[in-house]
Amino acid sequence: MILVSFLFVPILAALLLLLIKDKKNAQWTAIIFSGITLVLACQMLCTNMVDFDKSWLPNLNSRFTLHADGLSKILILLTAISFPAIFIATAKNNFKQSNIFLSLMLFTQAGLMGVFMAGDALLFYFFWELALIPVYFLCSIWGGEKRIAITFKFFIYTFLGSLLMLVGILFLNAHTADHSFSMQSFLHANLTNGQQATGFVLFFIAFAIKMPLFPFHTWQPDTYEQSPTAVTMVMSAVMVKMGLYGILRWLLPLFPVAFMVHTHFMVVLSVIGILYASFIAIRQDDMKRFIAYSSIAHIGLMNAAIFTHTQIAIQGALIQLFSHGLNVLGLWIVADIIEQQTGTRSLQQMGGLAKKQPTLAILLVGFALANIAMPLTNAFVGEFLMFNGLFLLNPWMAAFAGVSVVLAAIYTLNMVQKVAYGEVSEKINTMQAPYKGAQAVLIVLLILVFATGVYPQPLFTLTADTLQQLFVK
Amino acid sequence: MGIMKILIAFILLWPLAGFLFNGLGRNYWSKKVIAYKATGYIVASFIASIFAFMYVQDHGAVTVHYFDFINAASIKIPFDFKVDALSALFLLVITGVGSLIHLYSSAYMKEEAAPHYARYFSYLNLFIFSMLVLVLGDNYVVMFIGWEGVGLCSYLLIGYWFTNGNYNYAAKKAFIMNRIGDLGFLLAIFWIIVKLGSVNYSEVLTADSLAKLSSADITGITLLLFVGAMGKSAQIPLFTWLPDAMAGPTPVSALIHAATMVTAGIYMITRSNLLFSHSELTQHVIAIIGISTALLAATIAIKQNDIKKVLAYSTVSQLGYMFLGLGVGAYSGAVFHVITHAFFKALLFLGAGSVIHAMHHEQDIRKMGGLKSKLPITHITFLIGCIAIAGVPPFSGFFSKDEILAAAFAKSPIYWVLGVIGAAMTAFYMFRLYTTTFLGKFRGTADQENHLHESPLAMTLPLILLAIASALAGAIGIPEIMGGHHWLSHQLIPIVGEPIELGLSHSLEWTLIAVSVGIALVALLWAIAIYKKKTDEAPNTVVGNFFYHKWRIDELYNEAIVYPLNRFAGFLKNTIEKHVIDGAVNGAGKLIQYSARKVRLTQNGQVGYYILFMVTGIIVLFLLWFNDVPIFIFFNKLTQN
Amino acid sequence: MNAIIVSTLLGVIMMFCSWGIKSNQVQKNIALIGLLILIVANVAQLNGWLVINYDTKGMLKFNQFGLYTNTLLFALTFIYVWINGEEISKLSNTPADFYSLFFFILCGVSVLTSFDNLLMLFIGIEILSIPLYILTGADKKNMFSNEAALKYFLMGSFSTGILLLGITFIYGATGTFLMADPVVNKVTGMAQEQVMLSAGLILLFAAMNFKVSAAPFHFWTPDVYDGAPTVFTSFMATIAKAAAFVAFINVFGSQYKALAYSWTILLTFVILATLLVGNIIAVFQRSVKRMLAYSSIAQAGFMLFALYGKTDITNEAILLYAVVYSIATIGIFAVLIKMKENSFESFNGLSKAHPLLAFVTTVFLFSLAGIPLTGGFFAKYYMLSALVKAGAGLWLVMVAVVFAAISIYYYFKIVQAMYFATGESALGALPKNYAYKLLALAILLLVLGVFPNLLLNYLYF
Amino acid sequence: MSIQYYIFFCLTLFSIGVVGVLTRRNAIIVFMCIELMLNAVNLLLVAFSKMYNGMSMQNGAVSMAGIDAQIFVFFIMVVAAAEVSIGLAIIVMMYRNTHSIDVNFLNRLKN
Amino acid sequence: MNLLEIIFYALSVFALVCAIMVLVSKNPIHSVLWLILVFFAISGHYILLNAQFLAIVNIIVYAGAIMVLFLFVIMLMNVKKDSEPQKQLFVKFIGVIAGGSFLTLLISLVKQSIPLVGKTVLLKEGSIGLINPLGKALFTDYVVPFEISSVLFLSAMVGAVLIGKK
Repeated sequence: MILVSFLFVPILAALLLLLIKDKKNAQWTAIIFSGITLVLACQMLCTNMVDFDKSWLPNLNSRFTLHADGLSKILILLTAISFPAIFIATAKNNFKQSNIFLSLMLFTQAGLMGVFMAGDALLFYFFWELALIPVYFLCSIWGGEKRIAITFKFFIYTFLGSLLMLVGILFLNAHTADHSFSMQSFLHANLTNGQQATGFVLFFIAFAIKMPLFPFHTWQPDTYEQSPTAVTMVMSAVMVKMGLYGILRWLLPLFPVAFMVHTHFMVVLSVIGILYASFIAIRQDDMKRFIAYSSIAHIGLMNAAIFTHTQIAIQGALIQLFSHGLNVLGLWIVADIIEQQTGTRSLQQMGGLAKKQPTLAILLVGFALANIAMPLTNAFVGEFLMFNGLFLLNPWMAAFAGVSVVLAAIYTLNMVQKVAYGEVSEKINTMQAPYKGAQAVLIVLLILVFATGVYPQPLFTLTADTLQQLFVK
Repeated sequence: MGIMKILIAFILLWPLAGFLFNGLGRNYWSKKVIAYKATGYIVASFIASIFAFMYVQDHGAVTVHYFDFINAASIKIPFDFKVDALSALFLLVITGVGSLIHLYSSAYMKEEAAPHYARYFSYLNLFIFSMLVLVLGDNYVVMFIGWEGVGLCSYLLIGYWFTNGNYNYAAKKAFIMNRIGDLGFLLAIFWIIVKLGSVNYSEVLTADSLAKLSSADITGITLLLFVGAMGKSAQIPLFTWLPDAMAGPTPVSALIHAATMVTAGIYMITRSNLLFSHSELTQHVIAIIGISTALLAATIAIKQNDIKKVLAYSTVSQLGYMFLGLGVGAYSGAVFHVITHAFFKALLFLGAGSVIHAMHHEQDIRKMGGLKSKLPITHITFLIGCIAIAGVPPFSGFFSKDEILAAAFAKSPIYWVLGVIGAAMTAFYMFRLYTTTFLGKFRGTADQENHLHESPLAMTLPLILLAIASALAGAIGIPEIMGGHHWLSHQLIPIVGEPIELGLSHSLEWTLIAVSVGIALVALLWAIAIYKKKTDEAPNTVVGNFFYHKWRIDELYNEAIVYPLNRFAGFLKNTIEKHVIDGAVNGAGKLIQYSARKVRLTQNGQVGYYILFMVTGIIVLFLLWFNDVPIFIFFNKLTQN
Repeated sequence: MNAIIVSTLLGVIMMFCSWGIKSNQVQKNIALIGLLILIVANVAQLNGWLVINYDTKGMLKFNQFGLYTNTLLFALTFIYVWINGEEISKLSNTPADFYSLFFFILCGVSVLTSFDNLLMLFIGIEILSIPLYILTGADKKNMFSNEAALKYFLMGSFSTGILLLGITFIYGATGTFLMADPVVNKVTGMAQEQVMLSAGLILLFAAMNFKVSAAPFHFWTPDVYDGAPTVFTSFMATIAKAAAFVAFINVFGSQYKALAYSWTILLTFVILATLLVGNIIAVFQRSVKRMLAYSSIAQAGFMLFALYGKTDITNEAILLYAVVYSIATIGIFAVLIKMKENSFESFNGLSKAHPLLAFVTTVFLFSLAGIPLTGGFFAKYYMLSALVKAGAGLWLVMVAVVFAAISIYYYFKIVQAMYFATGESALGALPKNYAYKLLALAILLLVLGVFPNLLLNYLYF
Repeated sequence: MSIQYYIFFCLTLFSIGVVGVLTRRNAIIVFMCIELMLNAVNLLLVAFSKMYNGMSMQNGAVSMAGIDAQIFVFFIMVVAAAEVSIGLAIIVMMYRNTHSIDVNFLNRLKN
Repeated sequence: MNLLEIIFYALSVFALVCAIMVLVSKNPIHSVLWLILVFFAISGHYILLNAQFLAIVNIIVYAGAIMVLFLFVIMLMNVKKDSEPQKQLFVKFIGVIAGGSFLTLLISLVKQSIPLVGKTVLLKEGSIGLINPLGKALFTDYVVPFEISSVLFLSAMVGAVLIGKK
């Protein structure tokens, strides 16, 4: 039942928000309801009975099944943390019709929650799209100058991917014994190797576009650049995890043979993607695009780790899903504060933040350290395990991917240098102290970053059951 | 056990507490409070370290377990700390020298505003914490945590004056070069995990695990570890960051870039000596790179005019020596040199700091001169440091350097010859520095001359203490032929084993000592003779120019690595990303638009054509239905799967 | 049977209404009541009650599917008239004539859903077509309407010729027009023995493709939909088309096996051509009305999947698709009618001028594009599922979804205009409650988007 | 008389109709050509009817086989008549507006 | 070759020639007249097939009513022979090619059809084409379509009124 509330509470709030015209009230409503979700998510961590099953489409043999294991829980937690954080941090941003904005955001949250819980393929597809559509409107209405064309490209691109996944679901459905969509019967579908390969490709494209994996990534920097930052935060902190979640939840268990066949190819592709994105990040001048490419590199590493199919690497990826979300969220909030106050995203025009707003600069450096996976930040734990798994698969692969560790240092420190250090630039000079709420959120996030970096054991415990399921067979 | 758990926690947490208090309270506390706190915490840590050292003397090595850092998916990495003879020694050096430098800094940094003053000390405290984690860790991952931590602190401190773009650049360069090394270290850790399933010293550094590793494994692991050490300890080819790191405040250079952090590589290799001893190849590589670095840096140091640059290259050179020692198997000699070097190099840097302080941030030695009388304490202590580093007996540098040279000779006389040349150059450039700075006439501006003053007690006291240490530290390692019993190497037996029998006769050893000391003395006197009268102007010989420009290695790196990579990144960004990948996506859209424009022409508005198309359509349907039409076979194949 | 009789009677009544009753509103209400009666009559037959129990001698056969389809199509007509009544009145002084034509068309629909003889197919198609020719040309002063009517008429007659030639060939091969007596069984054996029958079926196939506007027989569609008065375009694109599809399935659902293997190839060719032409040309359009015409071709391509092979979900698929597509199309045309012009620009800024209307339009477009949470998703889903279950190659399904993705492009151009573009919308005056009527339709689509079972369960009661 | 000759003849007639539709621009003549096509079909149907009638007569008794095709022809004529009335009405209407009955004149609706 | 066959060929050739003349006549009125001749030829065929009812209906309905309607319309519009602009030669050529290939295709199919080999058409005999059996069939078995086709007429009537009135 608690799982249903993750859908129910955001949707209720979203509908309620349509009626609340006043900006302040709307914001409070959004914050309170997303706060309730967060509380529920914390409660969920302590409970074990977390399945929900109801009849939905008897003609199609599709059921309304929700299920949460460690993998789901950790992502639900991430989603639950992200939304209140985003609402608080961006509360001072000016949006026309902010109630509609928040309402759409909450719909997105419901969709994301659904994706992470769905135990039925058709339901999964439903939520997958539910998470996408509000984002389309959010970006197109409240985004930057070129928002319409860019968002449209993003929408069609991802929609095409998910349609192919739908074909894959149909294909699997046709091969199950009882023609149902449940995870269980999908798992028991007897597929030949060729069929596995077909299904694998169909699912994978959807996930790869969502992640996004090189070379399917070109929608991402543009979209991140053009979207309102609150939406970008959702996209890069939570939405990109949908792809990785999909791989762990569906691709890996359903097509084990095809998965193993593609291991090396995918790892090589991911590693190329990591290096490629890192190199481009070095040359980015736009703060948002910078974070986008850095994110592509990190996601690529997670993908590579998952495809090594080693326990160590997948364990690393499991907790990195969470860690990366927090880190990138922090970076976005800092970027947003700077952009809102100075009106620029160009790194060239920044500088001297450390002098003008030292607290913000410290926070920025904190998240930048997490971005380059300094030890004792949460990212180190995940990346350490992932690289270790890569090394287990192939030492050379780990070495090549490891170059990204150096490249990450280069591009992140470049960014930090341009933003925080040097003489105070004209733009930065206009900056006021950041809004207290945003600052508080950043501090909480930073504490989380270091807390889970020093003592990540709870995250391991949380995801242990998923890991076991993946490797028990 | 129980008491050690608390003690080690004390050692570690005091600096961390200092970091947090100073960092968070930087806007609230006065400079005095900040300085007292920061220094006090390190002194407290030093005292605790002394207790720990004594405990180890009595009870041997101790390992304490706090909690598991990573315990998942078949690997287990605990937060374990270990105090044994090696780490205890390092503890003392770090906290001891660290305390002095904190004290020194409290005066040196006085001009800074309170928040920045606090920031400085919090960084410094964090550095001590990281360094302690590095040496105390009982496994490679914890060492790596400290390893990266000190890199970070180094970055922060080099870029302490963050409004200066060049300083930031230097800081970034330091961090990135360290990262390259760290990558090697990381890969080595993975290799160890993959082969041995553990990273704990107690399980990796045993005879059992050696049996599990093939010789290729050992060579690979040790080479990768050495790559890590290269980055941290500024060896060829990753040494260029260290001279640039002089952008930081001088006490930082003394603490981090001379006494402690840069010796982490030596610590790590000494710690893993069991593995290194089993790879002949690695040992040779280390020795060759070590001696090359020593000579290269020495040649550069001869031509530098910036007081800190000279000391920096000298540090690189001395680190090279230490690696030579490691390469030839003289682990205890290397550690010995680390300790003595920590004292005299810290002393030299602090002395330089004192000079700079007096000279109002003038660092060019050509504009100094004749400071002997104006800065008496600084002068004396600096001279002691110079003598110590030049290897003149009975100062500490002589003993440690000699031990390395003896071992080098035993391995190969060529190493020894090169080592002696290096030692001579060291003596030469150090006394060039000393002479130009302190002797002769004052060459600075009148304004500077009027303000020349001896530094306050907080700065001179550390100088004096370090000078005493530099002079006397040799006592812990007096070799047996001189009647000592080499306390240090006995201390280190649990770590590096019994000292290797060099197999050199006493007379030969004495000869070697005599030759090396003799050459060093000649070089020393020669330097004084030359530079007493004149200063080095811009070099005019080709070789001199070459040395003056640091072998143009920075330029080489820029041309060969940085620019091409930058160009490559630009190529990826502007060409591949924009035109190839995004071009393909947009091209698909354009293709649809284009075909829309073409296909719509079939709809030309004339009934006759429409019906014509329909008739054609029917004919096509019939043709498709005929079995022998090729298109049929095509569709046939498509639909079959 | 009930439906045929009642609809004819109602048609005649409406004919005379135009003399007796002058008020447009009353005429519309009579038509609505008539439609309710028609629905009731039809449901009565579903429950086994007949006005006249007459042996049709193998001409008509009433089954669950056909009758249920009737009910749905009548209901759609009801919705159509309910929403568009005012607009119909604008086209003539005597709108009752149009209503009577609608009833005659519904008679044709009833025939097409239940024919069991090729003669009835022919008559049914003609009853459906002839009123449509007239409706197309209803705007007499409008040159476009004239042109559309003439084009439709000439091409329709030509296709009738093809249809008849096909039927003749089938008769020549089998000696019967009966459907109940499967013609397939009469001719067995070698492929060469089936030549005559196959030729007939191919010709019949071509003619039916014409009626459902599948490529390469689609050419009339854009011009006619564009030229006809918008209200009638809405009717043609929905109810008439759905009926034609049901007829198509009735013919080929059971007979296609004579073509055996090559059937799939012909169908694949037509589907691919239809999807290509519909989707690709729609991308180019500047006029919403014309875009919708092409989109209707594209949707026909999807509906053709139902013909791929008769499986248990084919019926569900075609019904759901027809209903959902029709609702969405009626809705979007109803919005379009109220625009002063047909261009995409006229939708600019509609979200500000009339948020509710913009919202319902979005729902209709989403449904047409097949986006989840709207009925259109399940419609497309069922079709793809039918295709997979019929054993079609997965590549065809993939091509279909690629085209579905392309269709997003042109549908979303309207969404973009409404929500993101700035400018004044060219929205004309709206009658009272108009937007709420459309909202009801939108809610219907949303409900079907989550619980398509509500519609489909009745197929099996 | 072999059925094939009838088929050939009727198909030829039908095709002449098709060619007429394709080549003429006068709407009325196009329409007439469509009528020609229908007539060809009619004749073919009657021929088939007589073929089946003949086939069943061979087996003996007087048979009504094939009568359905003749009925069909009857219906075709009926429908054709209805169609002609509508068609001519449309053509006249169009002529009233444009004073032309050229089908190619009508190409405002395109693309 | 017996008489019936000679009549068949004669009528066929006559019909084809007239049909072609429909196409090639420049003057629409001439086309109508040629078409009437085609209908007569076809009626001749019906008589040959002993389908008397259809033959008469064909003459009355087609040649009589429908064609007269055509004539009226043409005269009403006063369409002169040069009022129809000629299509380009190329278009004509394409049209002929398309029609020709359509014909060739169907004929080749018919030739392949094995069941048709040896089947003959009953000429001059058989009673099914007479009014009596046809009438019986029409009002017994075919009464449903007969009634339903009335709807067609009703709609055509309404339509003609709708379109025809000003």
